[in-house]
Amino acid sequence: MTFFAPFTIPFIIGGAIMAAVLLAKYTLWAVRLPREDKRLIRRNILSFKSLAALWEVVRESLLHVRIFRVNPVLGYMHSSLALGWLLLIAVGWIETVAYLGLRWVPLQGHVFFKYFMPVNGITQHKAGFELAMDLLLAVVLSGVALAWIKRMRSRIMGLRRTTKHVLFDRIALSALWFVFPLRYLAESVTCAIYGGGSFLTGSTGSLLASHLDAETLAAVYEPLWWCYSIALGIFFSTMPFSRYMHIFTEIPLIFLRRYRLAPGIEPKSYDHFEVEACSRCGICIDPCQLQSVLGIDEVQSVYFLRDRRYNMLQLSVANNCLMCGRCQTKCPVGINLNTLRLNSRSRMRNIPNEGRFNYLSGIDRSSGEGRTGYFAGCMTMLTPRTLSAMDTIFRAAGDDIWHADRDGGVCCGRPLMLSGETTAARKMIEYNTDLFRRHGITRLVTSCPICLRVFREEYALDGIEVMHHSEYIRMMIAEGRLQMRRTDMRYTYHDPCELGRGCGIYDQPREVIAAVGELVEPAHNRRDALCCGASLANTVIDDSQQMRIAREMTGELEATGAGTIVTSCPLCYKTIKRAAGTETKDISEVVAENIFQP
Amino acid sequence: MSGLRFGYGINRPRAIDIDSNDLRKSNEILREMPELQTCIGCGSCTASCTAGNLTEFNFRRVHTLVRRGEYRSAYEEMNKCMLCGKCRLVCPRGINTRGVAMLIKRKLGDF
Amino acid sequence: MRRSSWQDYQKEIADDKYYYARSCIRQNFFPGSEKAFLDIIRNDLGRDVKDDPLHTSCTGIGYHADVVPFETIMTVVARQFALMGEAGYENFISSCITSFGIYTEILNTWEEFPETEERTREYLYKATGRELVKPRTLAHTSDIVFHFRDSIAGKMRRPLINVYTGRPLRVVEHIGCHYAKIFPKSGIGGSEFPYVLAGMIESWGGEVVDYPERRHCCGFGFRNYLVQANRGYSIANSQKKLESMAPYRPDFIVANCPGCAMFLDKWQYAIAEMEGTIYGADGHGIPVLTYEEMAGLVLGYDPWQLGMQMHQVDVEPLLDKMGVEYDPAAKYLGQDGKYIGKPERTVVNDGCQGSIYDMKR
Amino acid sequence: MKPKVVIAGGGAAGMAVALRLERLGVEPVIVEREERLGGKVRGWHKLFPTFTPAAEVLDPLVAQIGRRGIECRTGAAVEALSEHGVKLASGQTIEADAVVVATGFTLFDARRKEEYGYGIYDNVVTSADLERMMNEGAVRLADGSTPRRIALLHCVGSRDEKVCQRHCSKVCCITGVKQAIELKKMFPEADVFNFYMDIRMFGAGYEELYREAQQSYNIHFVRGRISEASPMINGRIQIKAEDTLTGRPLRMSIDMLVLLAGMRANDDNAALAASAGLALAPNGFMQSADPFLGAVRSPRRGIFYAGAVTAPKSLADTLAEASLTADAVMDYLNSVQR
Repeated sequence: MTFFAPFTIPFIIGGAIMAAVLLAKYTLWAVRLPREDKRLIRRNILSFKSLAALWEVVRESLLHVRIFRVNPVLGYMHSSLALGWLLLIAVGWIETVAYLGLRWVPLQGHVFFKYFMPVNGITQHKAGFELAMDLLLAVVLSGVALAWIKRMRSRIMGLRRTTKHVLFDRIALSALWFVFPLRYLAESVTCAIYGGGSFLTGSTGSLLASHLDAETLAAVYEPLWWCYSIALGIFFSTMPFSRYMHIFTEIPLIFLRRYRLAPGIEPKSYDHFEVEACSRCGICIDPCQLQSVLGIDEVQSVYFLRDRRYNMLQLSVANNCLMCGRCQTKCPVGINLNTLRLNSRSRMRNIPNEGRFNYLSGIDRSSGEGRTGYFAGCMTMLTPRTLSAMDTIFRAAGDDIWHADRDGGVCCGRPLMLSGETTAARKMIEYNTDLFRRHGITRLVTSCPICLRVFREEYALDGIEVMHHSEYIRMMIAEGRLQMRRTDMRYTYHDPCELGRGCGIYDQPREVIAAVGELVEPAHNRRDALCCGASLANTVIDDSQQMRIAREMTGELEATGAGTIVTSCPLCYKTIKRAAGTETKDISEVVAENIFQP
Repeated sequence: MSGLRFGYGINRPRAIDIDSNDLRKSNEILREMPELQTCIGCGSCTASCTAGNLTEFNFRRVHTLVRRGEYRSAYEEMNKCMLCGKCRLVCPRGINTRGVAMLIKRKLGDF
Repeated sequence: MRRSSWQDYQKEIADDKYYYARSCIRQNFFPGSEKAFLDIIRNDLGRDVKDDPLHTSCTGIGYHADVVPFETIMTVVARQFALMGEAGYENFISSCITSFGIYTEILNTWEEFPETEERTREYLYKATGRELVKPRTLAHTSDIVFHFRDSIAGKMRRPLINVYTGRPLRVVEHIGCHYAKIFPKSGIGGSEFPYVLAGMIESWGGEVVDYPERRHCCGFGFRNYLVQANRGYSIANSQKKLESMAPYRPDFIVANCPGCAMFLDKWQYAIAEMEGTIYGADGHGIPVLTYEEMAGLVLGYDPWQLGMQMHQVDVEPLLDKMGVEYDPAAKYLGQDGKYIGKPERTVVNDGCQGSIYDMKR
Repeated sequence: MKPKVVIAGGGAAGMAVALRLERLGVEPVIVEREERLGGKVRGWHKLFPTFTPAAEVLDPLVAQIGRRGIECRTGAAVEALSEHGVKLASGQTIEADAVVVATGFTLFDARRKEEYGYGIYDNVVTSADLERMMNEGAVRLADGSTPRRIALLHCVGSRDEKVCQRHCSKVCCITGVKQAIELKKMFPEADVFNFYMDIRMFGAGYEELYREAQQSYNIHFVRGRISEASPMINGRIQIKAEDTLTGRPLRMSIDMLVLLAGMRANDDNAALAASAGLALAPNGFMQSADPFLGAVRSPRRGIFYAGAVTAPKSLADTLAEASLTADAVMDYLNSVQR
């Protein structure tokens, strides 16, 4: 038995193309990884991390646990296709082995086993195999059916919007849609002619045999197998160029991520694994406030990754993002969407310029003496109530403060970084790091989450404890250096994106507020909190669009019925003040007003 | 030319000559960001400017000159901006000032 | 252009019996012009004009350069007026625009602040023993020529017509700033659209060219020229005017101010040497005439008698266009027929000055 | 017998006062210098800030005057007045129980700002000329072509010490914005520049229109006063100004210069004031008895003011004030009868 028939050629070609392209891509990406990343792989590959990665592959690439959590139907759709197909292949292989023993069979022999061996002589468990294969096919077909429904009525899957695709996607998608119905038909006709099959192919086969004559069945038999093979061939050959690249790419990604590889603010080879692991499921579209409030629907992460992958990324798309991180928390593949967007901006806009910001040299406008440094942040200069509240708090806590920017400081560099001017941002970072070091502080408090984030992520401030003022206040309360007077005020709290999703600080401000009064939560909070819309990361939307986002967000805050809206970011504070009718305060004000002095 | 030395040159006119200025870039910038035309020249942006606190950088002046087709050194000047965003918070016309800074650099720089 | 607004600005101009105050600098730059004025007024028009050797500089340049105090210049001016009174005249005419501005300013000051007049009268008497007599009329000499423009037109021998084309010559007129910009009512036609030179040009057959920088200063500006560090600013102003008028292809420029005529003429040389720019046709500059030279040519005076060989920009192309008969060989021969020397070839007169003179000699 | 009130001036103010008085049981008589009622508004095309055709406001007023049979003496100028009536230039007198002065303003003669070349260069027009051109159906340059670059200059004859007009004419800013939009609508390819010193958008909807002009019509606003206008060889006009926001001189060539001529005190004010013993404000407009409580009363009992005779006013302000005037007249008539 040679296991060859002419109709298998499309499948063989398609499979070969897929294998070659995949191999080429992964090899190229791996070879181009920076030395640092390669070191990480060498160090970790033989550790339990690989095992953990393997388990994650099973959970995420096959079972799609995270998608199940977002929406069970959507999860079933993904896992029925992924797991069902894998099991079809696996059981098919076992079936082959069960019949032929452990001998070499070409790939097409496994795939088209039913064709080559329509009446196989498996003696034991034959009915079981037939049943298993039919069951798995039915599961996969149900997945395909759900995919069709999703295309037409996405809301059933909890998605308000579904992804718009490129040409390769459409070809691959169409081929995929046909693969399993064609297999079903081909196998059913085979059953009709030769018998066999179970509840699905078998009964369809009997039905066909009773309605059609043998000649007709014989006439459609070969063409159906051809079509099945062609559909597979088309799918495989377009797959590496389409969204379905994610099927395989997610696997190396999971391993690499377990080895601690991550994207940075400069693009690098590892990014390919993240970018091509995007299945364009579209889950990131709905959380995006640009979409839900403003109806902007071509800039979301899924489109960003798509455009980046096909080298058609426009600056207007890259720049049109609040970088609030809401989509990132929902991404089932766990792609670092914000970092990738940042390094895209950097690639498009960063122009190294040695002379830039030379005017910073020799400037030192700091004042005061103390081991604790206070970096208010540029925006905080426009919220003087926060400044005076912090003064009160520092005084009450008995802390001596060195003020980094009381008389106007140098920006932390995050805004430049957010707009892609990475090299320029480095100058700010160098300047401020040097300033902090020169004044020998051991603790750095900032009132601006934007600054906080860059201090933590990009500054090398070993030996300096970097904290947000909400953390500082909570610490002072815990240490007993600040005593709060409880009131019967009702507060609600807005999580700033950079503080919450950005730095993971959710509890500290809440604990501080709870020390003063009652805290009521808005509909979206913590990891789900809405962005205020004024994000520095977005330089495309205009003032009125910012305000529409802000009003939507403050609407939720006001719906809590709280008397005061509290936040802990000067930018959010300014925005909420503009958009909301309710009294708005920075957390420091709330604290400063309610310090208990015995 | 005999290249005689007179001990003085001919001063260049200070006038902004709209006729000889090429307004193409300026028009492109205004087309992308029409709200820049709504500037009433109040100077809040310049007054609040973090970079302007440390240098002679004057955002209002630079973008006004650019609108008049005076591009010389606008890119270099705009590069003094730290994009910190204070100006956008104070602008009474709600102009996307950071977007303006980036747009001017994009149109007048080399990228 | 509808140029009727000049009629709103009229002033009294005496018809006869003038006391003539000369300019300090004109005899150097346009030495034939004041002589031509006297000849025209006396011989062609038969009027009485007193050319008094006793009068002095009005010290206006010193005044505008901040080295002569106001009290001093008022006293100097009072002495000129006293001399006029002593000579029995009451119509004061000035050859210089700066002086004219000074006289106007001081007469107005005396009117607004009579105590300054009293003080000046006292100073004058203490210093010279002379008695101040205020003139009945004050005019610039260009006002006088304007006044007689029709009489001159009646005796005209060569109108301002291009003899090759039969079309009027295109003339750019430039009025000194101090003629009417300080006191608009002191000039014919006011400050914005002065008519004093335009009237002559139109009466004598020419066409006035209006151009964007017509009202702009020539750039002299006293301290702007006198201090070398500021001179680049001075020349920039003339350049701005020349750049602005050049597209109109004027046949010549006529000015009524000593400094303006000089700067518009001489800066053409400097600009050509510095930047190689020439504003006239065929490598020539644009000839710059005084209004007396213009009147003299119209009345048939010999160009070399009018002193036109002393111009920086050669006038021959203009003379040819007007059909003036002249002896090229006599250009650099003085009154006694002796060769007075000729200037070096320059960028602005390249292809003209050397060739014509050398060839025809 | 009905009391009789003479209203000097048949513009918007005079007509509105007459209509109100007639309704209150008074016999008003309008004396109008021109042959037709309507005053300055008659020459206007559309009104700011709504672009309402001027006729839509004026025609109903004129029609009502006719319908109610209010007596109008047109073609008759008031030469002198007192609380007992007016004397016409023809020598005729009209006796009355009270007199309302609604003689309006005089349009500033832009020729007085000679440096702008109005009346000297073609294509230098005033805002009133522009309205007339629009009423006649077409705005064209003198040679019949369409302008590619237009400048509107604010404050011509307003806020100008040099022409003894210290006051702000109040309506020119918004007129400039309105006309700029109209010009831009007519000539979408043209660049329209407003040269201003301050933009004073005091009325309802004015600021919004200003913003619209900037954002939707891309009308340029240059903060600086044009210092002079000169002709160029290609027939255009060169203007010079300081771009005060950049602190540098600016020059440019334009095809059309629109001078936003201001409102000056009516030329007749001095004579009328002298004849009745009234007072003039320093800017030449009629001085009211009191700026707050007696804005429509003259210092002399029996003589009242309406409209722009006391200060520059918009049409909306004028019409609103007319009722105040009628009210004040009624108070006076009642007190006299008692």
